[in-house]
Amino acid sequence: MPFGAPFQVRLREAGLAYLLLLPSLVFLAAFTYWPILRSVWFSFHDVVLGDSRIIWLGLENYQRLWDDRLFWKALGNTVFYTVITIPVAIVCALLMAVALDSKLRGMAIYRSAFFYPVMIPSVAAGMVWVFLYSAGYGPINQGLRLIGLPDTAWLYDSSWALPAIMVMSVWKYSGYFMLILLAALKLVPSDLYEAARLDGVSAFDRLIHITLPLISPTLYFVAIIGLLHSYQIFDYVYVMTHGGPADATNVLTFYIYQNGFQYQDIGYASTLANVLLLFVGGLIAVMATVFGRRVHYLGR
Amino acid sequence: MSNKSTQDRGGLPATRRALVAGAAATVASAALLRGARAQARTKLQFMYPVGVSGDINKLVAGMIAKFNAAHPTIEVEAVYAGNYDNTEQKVITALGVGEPPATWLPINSALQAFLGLDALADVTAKAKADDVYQDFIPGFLETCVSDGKLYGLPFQPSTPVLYLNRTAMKAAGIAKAPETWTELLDVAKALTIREKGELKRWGLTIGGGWHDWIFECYCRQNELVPWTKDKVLFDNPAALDALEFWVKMEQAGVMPKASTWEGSANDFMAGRTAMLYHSTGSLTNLRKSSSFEVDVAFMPKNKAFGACQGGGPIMIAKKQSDAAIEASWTFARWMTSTEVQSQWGRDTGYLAVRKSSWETPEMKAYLKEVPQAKVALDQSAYAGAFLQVPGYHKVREYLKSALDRTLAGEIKPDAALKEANAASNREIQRLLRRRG
Amino acid sequence: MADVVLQGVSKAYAGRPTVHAVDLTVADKEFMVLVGPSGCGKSTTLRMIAGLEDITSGRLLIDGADVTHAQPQKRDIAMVFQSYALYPHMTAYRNMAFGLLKTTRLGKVEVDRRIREAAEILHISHLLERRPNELSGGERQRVAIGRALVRQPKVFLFDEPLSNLDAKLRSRMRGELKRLHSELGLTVIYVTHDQIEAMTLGSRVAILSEGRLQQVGAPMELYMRPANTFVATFIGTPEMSLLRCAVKPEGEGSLVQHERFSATLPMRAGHADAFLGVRPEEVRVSRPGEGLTRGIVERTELIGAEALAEILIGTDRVVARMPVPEAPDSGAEVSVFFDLARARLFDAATGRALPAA
Amino acid sequence: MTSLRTEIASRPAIVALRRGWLHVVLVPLALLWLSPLVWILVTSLKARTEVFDPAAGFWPQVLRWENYPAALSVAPFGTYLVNSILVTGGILAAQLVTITLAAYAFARLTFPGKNLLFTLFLLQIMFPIYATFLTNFVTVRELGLLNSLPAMIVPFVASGYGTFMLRQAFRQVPTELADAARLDGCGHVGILWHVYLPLVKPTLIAFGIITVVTHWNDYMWPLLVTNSEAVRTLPIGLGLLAKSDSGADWTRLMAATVVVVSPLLVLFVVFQRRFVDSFMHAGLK
Repeated sequence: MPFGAPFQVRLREAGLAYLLLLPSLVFLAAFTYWPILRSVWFSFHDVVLGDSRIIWLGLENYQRLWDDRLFWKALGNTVFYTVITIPVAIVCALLMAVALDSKLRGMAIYRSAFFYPVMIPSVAAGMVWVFLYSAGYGPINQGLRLIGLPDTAWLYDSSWALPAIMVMSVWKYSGYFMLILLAALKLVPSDLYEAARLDGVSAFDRLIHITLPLISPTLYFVAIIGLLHSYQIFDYVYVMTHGGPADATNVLTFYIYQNGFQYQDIGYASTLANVLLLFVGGLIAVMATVFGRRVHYLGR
Repeated sequence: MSNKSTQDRGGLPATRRALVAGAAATVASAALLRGARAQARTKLQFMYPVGVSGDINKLVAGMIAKFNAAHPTIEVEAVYAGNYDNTEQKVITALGVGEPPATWLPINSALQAFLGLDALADVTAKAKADDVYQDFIPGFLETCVSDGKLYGLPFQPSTPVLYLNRTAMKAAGIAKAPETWTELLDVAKALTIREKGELKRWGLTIGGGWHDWIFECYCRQNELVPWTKDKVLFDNPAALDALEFWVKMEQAGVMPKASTWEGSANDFMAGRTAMLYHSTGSLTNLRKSSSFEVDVAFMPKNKAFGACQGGGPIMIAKKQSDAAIEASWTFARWMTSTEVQSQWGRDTGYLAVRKSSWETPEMKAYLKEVPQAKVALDQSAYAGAFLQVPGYHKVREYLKSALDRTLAGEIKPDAALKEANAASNREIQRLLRRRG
Repeated sequence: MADVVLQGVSKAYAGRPTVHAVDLTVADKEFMVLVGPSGCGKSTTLRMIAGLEDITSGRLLIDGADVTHAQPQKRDIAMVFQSYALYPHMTAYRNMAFGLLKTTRLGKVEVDRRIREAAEILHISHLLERRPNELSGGERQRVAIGRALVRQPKVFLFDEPLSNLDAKLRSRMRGELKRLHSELGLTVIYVTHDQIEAMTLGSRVAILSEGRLQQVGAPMELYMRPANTFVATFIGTPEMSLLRCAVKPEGEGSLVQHERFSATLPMRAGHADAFLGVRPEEVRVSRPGEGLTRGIVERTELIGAEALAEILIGTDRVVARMPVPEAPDSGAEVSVFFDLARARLFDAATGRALPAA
Repeated sequence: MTSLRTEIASRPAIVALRRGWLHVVLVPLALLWLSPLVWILVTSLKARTEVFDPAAGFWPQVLRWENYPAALSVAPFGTYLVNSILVTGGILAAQLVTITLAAYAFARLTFPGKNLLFTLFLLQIMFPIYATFLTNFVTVRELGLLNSLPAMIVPFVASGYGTFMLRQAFRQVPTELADAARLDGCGHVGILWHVYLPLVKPTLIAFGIITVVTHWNDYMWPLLVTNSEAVRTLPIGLGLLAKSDSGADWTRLMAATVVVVSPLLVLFVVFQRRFVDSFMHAGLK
């Protein structure tokens, strides 16, 4: 049996592999794949929370979606939030990490100062920032007044409310990204910097031409994490603005919540959820093709 | 949870009456046989939201403990369920799996939603056999009535009221609260402070997030109830007139374009706005957290005084045994008894639902100390139920969006209301179609 | 008797063969070196013996038992890896004890005794409580060998164990390995790409190329009588020079006809196109006028006491080794002698040695 | 090279200048970042009227420690704390098991469908519960898990993200170590336990931090699937104080926030060097 034994070995290895994957797969199937499939199925029906009857609608929900002004607004808000907040938070985090990537006195204090917002529950953080953002007595406006800027009712103003939440997100997550980037920076061999310094390369150019390429896999990783954390905006919207004023902060996750849980309109909420899935999936695909190839990340 | 144990003891597949008898017998025998007491207790779940402040959780827990101590045959478990929306969602979910809580406390607007799900026990007969129709304040009772039938007992009604910063008014030389829209605008103008073009204090803020509720009050002040059982009437000229008045106040620079519910309360406490439309339920917090004297007034009238009910009734699930319904009724009755209501009103700022509650010595003493607490009661004579239409949640969002966008200058008032009206009625129709 | 027998052992990845039917017998207490350029299949062969790769076809016998498909730990072998593969999170002591505790039922005392003993032999007794990252390359190497020693296996497998050491340390470790082998009487299979290492260490050497076994034999045998041009050029530095010529039988020997000379060799061979193989020390250079043929010195190179000269003879080049004073200048015309008694012939078509051994 | 290095490093003036300049930038930034925390702490000790009184100044007149017991009496925070620990710990423990097994399979075993399955795992990274909470809620309800601790744990037992992170770490372990372990008598489980897991400890810690922070603070999902106090977690307790219609009760809300945040904050401050090192050695790439 010249071929028998290795085949058996391979079979045993595959069997073991499936066995090891089984626990994960069971839970993934139940709480990721099945919900996704189900949400697609729901989107073709009239499903109401608390009512067991399910009525076939065909594409009616999608038609509604197409005509739904608020959906487009929420989608726009989601896109705006995501494509601005993630890069800004990453740049902030990168600058912090670069600044802290040297033997500074008080390192521990700086690190803690930048990281602690990550650990504050988003409910609490949201409430605190509602206060900080208040017009007049709010500390932020008081600070701005010191440098001669006018008072703004950040969360009452439909053009400022979403940016205000975005600023808070940056505060909340930069420290997290910073920690990851800091770790990556420490792995960049120092002789590269020394060589560049001997060549008379400026600090800025060193950052652009040495640091960034070398930590690009980590940057990519952080961008993915950032994308995942951008879902957290639900908590802030829920706590701080409830989607207002004038729908300025209504984002897809919140709109799904409203439709599904407030309006009990599961069918339509599922339709929205599918759009969100497509959006996130698409964004990840874009990131993977734009950056992924360059940083050799997901492939192998 | 339904009272499965009782049902089992009642045992046999029988007609309802037999079941009642069986259950009653069980209850009675349990009362006699102390040993069996624990098993014979009817277990009830009561889902409630927190409408006012953190203490409610504690207050409710205390009340429930008192009730349970006084009723050996009934055991109530109180479930804090988030806000009104969360509560409603939880109840509806539980209804979906056929295990509703015995009682719950939704916002009164949800009446039609629950009736649509055939979820509510009709308590008309029980109420008639009791003093409910005599002692409850009619305006409050009305929020639980549909087609002449009573579906619950009002528990914590509220209306919006006009909060005033008395200190600021004195400083501006204003002696009395505005009574009409015109006066409101004038007072607001007088109370608004700008320095070098920069705003220091608004004259008036309409609490955001629930401003659709306050808007309905404005409609009612124009003698319009902007809804019927199966449609809304936002495109009515009386509603348009109300919205145009809001726009006028905004353009006069006395009122912010938008606010949030919690934020506007903060603004008032911080002296950022001199007048505030907010729930009467906020009275205790506003009074205790402000560093100035807080006064409360009727919402100014236009053609008439008008207000609408916030807050909620205790509703009782239909799909449970008669014994459980009976126990639930006992609970609802106790929660709305003279003493409990008097205490609850004083603790929270909600309005006691019974006339007799307002006559208790404790309440009288409290009113002497806090005369503002009486205003909402007096105003409730002009109050009706709030937006009791199917799909009221979505309708509220349509209306809020229309109001917001109008004040933000994105759309004209008539176009906004027309759009909200059409969208709302489409949604109501959709739900009615589903009900068949 | 702990001999290792490979019978037609082959390995194929995804249907592509990488090791072709290797037959090899490693005798008890023998130091067998597998040598060949990178990618020749020597490491794969070793890993198949270890059981880390499955054997696609063929049989493997260790101590007479068929272990072709046995799990590694059942084969009673120990292996020293190129990177040492010491567990970074364990001390040297734990590294050595780990496998022993896993594969045997020895008591703690016996394990400790064996470790101390091995440490003594390897002079690492003072390093036992250190972790690998606190050890130098040479020390790690010793610990890795120690880990193999304590197991007292039937066969030791070494996979290029010295390639990560610097030149000086490498030659010292070579000496140590040799000492260990002879003192402890171990059966060793040792893989390297370094032919010098192979020649100095191996009691026998097996040469692989492109997955095929080319020749097995004692180092001097391989050096003197390579079985083919591959072995001939792989072994020895600088490598053997090959001159293209025609061969035909002549009397007791053969006549070799090169484009620039002809000569008679003492061995018999048939008619053939062939290469005449001469090692540098078999080439003698003198003033023009004498010798077998003439050549032009293309360049000379001084390596310590000796010099190497590359000489163009017609279109072929030969390398000659000589004492430094005798080194000709480049460009000079010289006479060239070959030590024809030691020269060998290879079939130009197959590369095999003539006459076939 | 070494001499050059020392030369550059040994110009103390330049180095000091550079560092000084960094502090000039970092100190204000750190203060900016810390200011909300300072505000939380200060407010948690104020009287209610002080919060909004512009004349009251920044510091409380009297430190009102009683805000803390008052805040904690609003809800059974002790129970919430236990539940938070159980839920977060449960998720972490379950995830460590599932991701270890799965990551080992992806990193070290060959089997048909490997790439497809790996893509399926990555799919979960893209679609976390916030995208599928609706249907997940329905599922959890159907499983009869509503209002129980498992309801807050089960959706998070498998982690595509953790599997991915750990697979990367496993792949960085030299194969020779696994080979050595096999020769030392280890099967797959032995290799995993004795070699791989000890070597990827930093990654496990880094992942642990991420998981703990995420689930300790999660508000939405626990709120959706729990009803009774017996199974609720700390952020819900905060929500009780925060989400009232009359405006938050600031002093007590902030006191409760301090209580909820403290365990993680203290852990971080004490172990932060190890945390950073973990992130470093985890080599997140």
